[in-house]
Amino acid sequence: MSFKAAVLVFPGSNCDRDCKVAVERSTGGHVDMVWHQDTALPSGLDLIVVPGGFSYGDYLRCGAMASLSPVMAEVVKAAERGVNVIGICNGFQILCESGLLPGALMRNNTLKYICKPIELKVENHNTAFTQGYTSGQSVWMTQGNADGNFVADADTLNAIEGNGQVVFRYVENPNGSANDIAGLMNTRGNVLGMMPHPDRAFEAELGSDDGATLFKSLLNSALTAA
Amino acid sequence: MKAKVHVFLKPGVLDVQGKAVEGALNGLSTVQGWANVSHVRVGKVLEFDVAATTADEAKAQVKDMCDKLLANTVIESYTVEVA
Amino acid sequence: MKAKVHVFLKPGVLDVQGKAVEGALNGLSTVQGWANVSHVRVGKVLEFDVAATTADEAKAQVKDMCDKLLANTVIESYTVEVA
Amino acid sequence: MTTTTAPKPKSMADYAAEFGLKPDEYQVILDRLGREPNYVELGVFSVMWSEHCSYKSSRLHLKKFPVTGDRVICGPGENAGVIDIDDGQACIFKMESHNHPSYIEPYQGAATGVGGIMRDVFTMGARPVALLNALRFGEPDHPKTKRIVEGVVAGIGGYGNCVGVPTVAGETNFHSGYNGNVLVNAMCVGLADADKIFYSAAPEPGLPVVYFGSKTGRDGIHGATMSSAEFTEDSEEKRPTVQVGDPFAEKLLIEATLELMATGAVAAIQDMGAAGLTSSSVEMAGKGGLGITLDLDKVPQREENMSAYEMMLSESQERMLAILKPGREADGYRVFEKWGLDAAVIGETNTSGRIILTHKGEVVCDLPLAPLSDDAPLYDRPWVEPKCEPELNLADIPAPANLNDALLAMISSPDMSSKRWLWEQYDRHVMADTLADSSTGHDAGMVRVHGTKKALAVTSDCTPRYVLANPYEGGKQAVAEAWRNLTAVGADPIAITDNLNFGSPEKPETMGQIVRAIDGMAEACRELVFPVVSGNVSLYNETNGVSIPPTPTVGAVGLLKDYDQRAGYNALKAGQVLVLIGATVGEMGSSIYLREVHGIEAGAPPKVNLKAEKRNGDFVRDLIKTKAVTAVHDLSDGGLVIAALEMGLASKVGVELKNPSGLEDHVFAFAEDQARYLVGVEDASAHALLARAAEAGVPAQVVGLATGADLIYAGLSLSLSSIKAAHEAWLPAYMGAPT
Ligand SMILES: Nc1ncnc2c1ncn2[C@@H]1O[C@H](COP(=O)(O)OP(=O)(O)O)[C@@H](O)[C@H]1O
Ligand SMILES: [Mg+2]
Repeated sequence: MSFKAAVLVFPGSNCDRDCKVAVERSTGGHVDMVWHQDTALPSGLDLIVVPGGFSYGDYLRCGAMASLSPVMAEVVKAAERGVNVIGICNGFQILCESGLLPGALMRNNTLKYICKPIELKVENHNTAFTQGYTSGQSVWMTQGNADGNFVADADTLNAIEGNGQVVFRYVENPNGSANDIAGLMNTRGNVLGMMPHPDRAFEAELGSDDGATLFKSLLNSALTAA
Repeated sequence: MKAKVHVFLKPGVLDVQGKAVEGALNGLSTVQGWANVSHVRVGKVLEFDVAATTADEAKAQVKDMCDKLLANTVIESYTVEVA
Repeated sequence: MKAKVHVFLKPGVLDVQGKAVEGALNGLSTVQGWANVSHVRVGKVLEFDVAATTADEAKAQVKDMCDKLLANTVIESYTVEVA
Repeated sequence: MTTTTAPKPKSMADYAAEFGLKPDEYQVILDRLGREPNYVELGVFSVMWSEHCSYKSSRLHLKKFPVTGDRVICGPGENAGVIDIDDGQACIFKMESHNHPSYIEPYQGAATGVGGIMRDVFTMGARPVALLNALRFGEPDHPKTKRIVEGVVAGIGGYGNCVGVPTVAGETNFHSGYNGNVLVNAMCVGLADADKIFYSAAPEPGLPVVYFGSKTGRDGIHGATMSSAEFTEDSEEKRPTVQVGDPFAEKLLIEATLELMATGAVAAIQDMGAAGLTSSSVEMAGKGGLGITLDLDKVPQREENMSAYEMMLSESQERMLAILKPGREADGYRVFEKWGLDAAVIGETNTSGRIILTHKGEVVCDLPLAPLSDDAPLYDRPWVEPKCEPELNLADIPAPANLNDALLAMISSPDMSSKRWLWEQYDRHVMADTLADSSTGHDAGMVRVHGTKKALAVTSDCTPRYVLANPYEGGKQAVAEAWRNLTAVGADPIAITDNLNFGSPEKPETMGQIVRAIDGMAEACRELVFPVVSGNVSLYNETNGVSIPPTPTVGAVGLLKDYDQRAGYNALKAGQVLVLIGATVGEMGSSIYLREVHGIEAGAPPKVNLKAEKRNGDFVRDLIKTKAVTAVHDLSDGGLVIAALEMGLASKVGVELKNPSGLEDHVFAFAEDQARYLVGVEDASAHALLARAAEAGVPAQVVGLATGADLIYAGLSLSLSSIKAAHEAWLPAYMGAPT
């Protein structure tokens, strides 16, 4: 079995190629690029990646316009069928805007774009995305965003915590994100959104290869499921 | 018809921009006398033309745009004026 | 007193947000039916309390705040309401 | 200049003067045409003959630069320079200034500067892969500086981040000399296949001319002539409508342009930069020896009732002009529609040798092309040998009261303090090929050549205080430092781009700075085999008659054939000894030490011995390539102790230094002698390394040891953590203070 993934491409996406390369090199799998206007996804997908960047320039509100594109309607259906979906950075914002994940991402409390390597704690390693990590493992990835400050109302936050939906937490909160949340999944556990970039941390010379473990975890999940 | 939409963060959601503006205005107060500013909230305003036969129809459409695109109702609330 | 400030790009200055929102509203219209929207402009709105004895005094102060901080008068113009 | 509508009573000669044309220049136009130009034609002449487009004051001297070499595919004259990086791949790069716009509207000025330089690179077929920026701000206490820093940095980040090209390196200075004229120089580096490079010359008549990108508005009309004029008190009023950058449109433009090129439909292409549609159409037709007709009614317009004049001079951003191969319009439209870009066939090439514009059914401009370029003014401006700072007597250089305090004062000064606050606002990792950036502890940024073991090293350098003190030596030094920075990461230096920022060339003293700086740069380029492949000149950077310090910024590119053989100053390990490569005689003139510790800005800058520079650099590079060393840092501002502490900070290990030189401690510590490097090497290998140096005729001596968590030297003793705190505190504190 060969791992099969799709990376969405919106006008203004700029980590689409990064995601393709990261998935290919980490899993040895095959990755298709899927245009935002497409009304069908490739069949037999193990993973859908909603990449980072600035879809529609992030004008108006990050991820808002992209969430309305035809392909996102297909992603919602696929997620309902249980296909694994990961949204990274702008992809996380798009997933929240489309309602696949709870809460919203607001302007960083520094009011600035922040680009830096960042330490995360693996909060939940019992997921398809994180089974290759150990519980509480410290991992390094880089982040780059102006709107990575996760917010949700108290009830939602309680539910998120109670369900074990927090997958990654910041060791040092860079932007005011509620409960130090860096990565979050849906209740079913097949949709993950995260602000830090595993797609920029998949080879040691990039400063860290901790992100590769995430994609390898997905490969292993696919293998066990098959 | 002219539509005007105001979008603000809901009360209870920390308005970091508003806070920063307030801090900046207050901070200038020694020189400028703006210590008298409080409760700053920063929002977005959109103005546009919308072709519709009645104001009610236009308003309904603009509300639909707000719900689907112009505002994120998880954290934002909006008001619509049509004239 | 309540102050409300609207800040828009001056006419002639490219409004990239307005352009993108309009494109999205129109372009997504096959799904949503918003082809009827045009001339979108996106601006900022600020609301705050300002302590002053008269509305005129408040207005003068808010204008000063706009010139110095709230608007970038090189490319933006603003309107002030005080109530 | 708000010349958007023409009040009637003025004569064409009046307008000529208003547009910045000199009376004799206007006379040449009258002679060539045999008639008075009309308003549109005059506009075309004035922008084409502006300093910005014609290089009329600098052209003569730019000829001194070496512009050819084994790896040069295309030197100056095109949108950007092109070099061969093996395996059929090419690197395309250029640097450009956006000084005036950034002073007037810092965010948009800087943002559109980044956008403009990227277009120069992708218009030749390259995908942009790295950005750099060289910034010179006024003194921190100046009332405008903070707002400008805030805006410029946000603008650079806002644009580059959105487009998705990593900003990997740069430099930032503060000096009162830039109070009225900030410098924002942006550089873009791109990658292309060597056999798929696109040029601007129209190849044949009868081809469609296609406009694509954003619509044309009234932005920045006369920007090119503005940027060739000095500021006066009221020029902030006279500004043209500010150009606003749309990085989202730029991202779409990059993808559409590269996709269009891949279809094979493009015969020639050129971005619309300064002087927009005028310079792009004139240059494309002119370079091809052809003619061009444009129907301005077809130009996509953002505003109503735009005149022909406004359309031709608009500097609206994110626009391209392409000449397509016969019958390939459909390929174009397919691509433009996919990416949601405005596009139109607006004209055709022909054999007329003229530019003919029609608007609303009338011919509004009919000019022969030849005079626009051939007869462009060329000035051999009078110049005088610039005043140079005298050599300082070492004995006159005061020792500091306390070495600890001296060091802390230096590293927390605006120029030397960490620029973290700034570069953390730049996406340095997008594209997932960044090996080294502003944060990693390397003398140059490094990005992998995607999918290969090769990497490009990039750097931007100039030390304005040296150039001011001695333009010739300072010009040499800028090139040498760039070469050294590339060397220090293990790259083979290949070529440079430059951005010559000076005051008014009409002043003989300033012209002398220009001439002598170019002389010095040219000599360094020759000696170091480091040709100039592109560049930009920004003159008239002065306010009320006071000129900026001469600032010839050098942007350089090097190649690593295998990035596993790379070095950084972050690789020092406890137990390694520090070897100083290169000789120290004690150059203290115009040093950071004198300025920051004693408040003295004087003295001859360090002499640049290019032979030593080459020999020492080649030696260090060889050490890196043979994996004899991986911890390497060049010595520059602040000298040895600063370099050692930067190594220690980046490598998280303390450093104990000694002074085996015979020079006084403060001199050995802070002298800024050139052609020097610090390398870290295992104790056991130090001897072999010194022997290898001796054999190569390279001065080398052991000066220290990596150990502990402190910096120790002579009377100096400070913990790395206290140094780091002092180093990183200034900029955030400065920017965080209430407005
Ligand atoms: N404007 C800037 N943009 C990006 N990086 C910058 C900028 N200014 C300084 N830096 C980074 O800060 C570090 C130190 O700069 P500098 O002292 O000028 O380096 P050097 O003297 O080694 O050339 C470098 O990594 C440089 O790239
Ligand atoms: Mg250096």
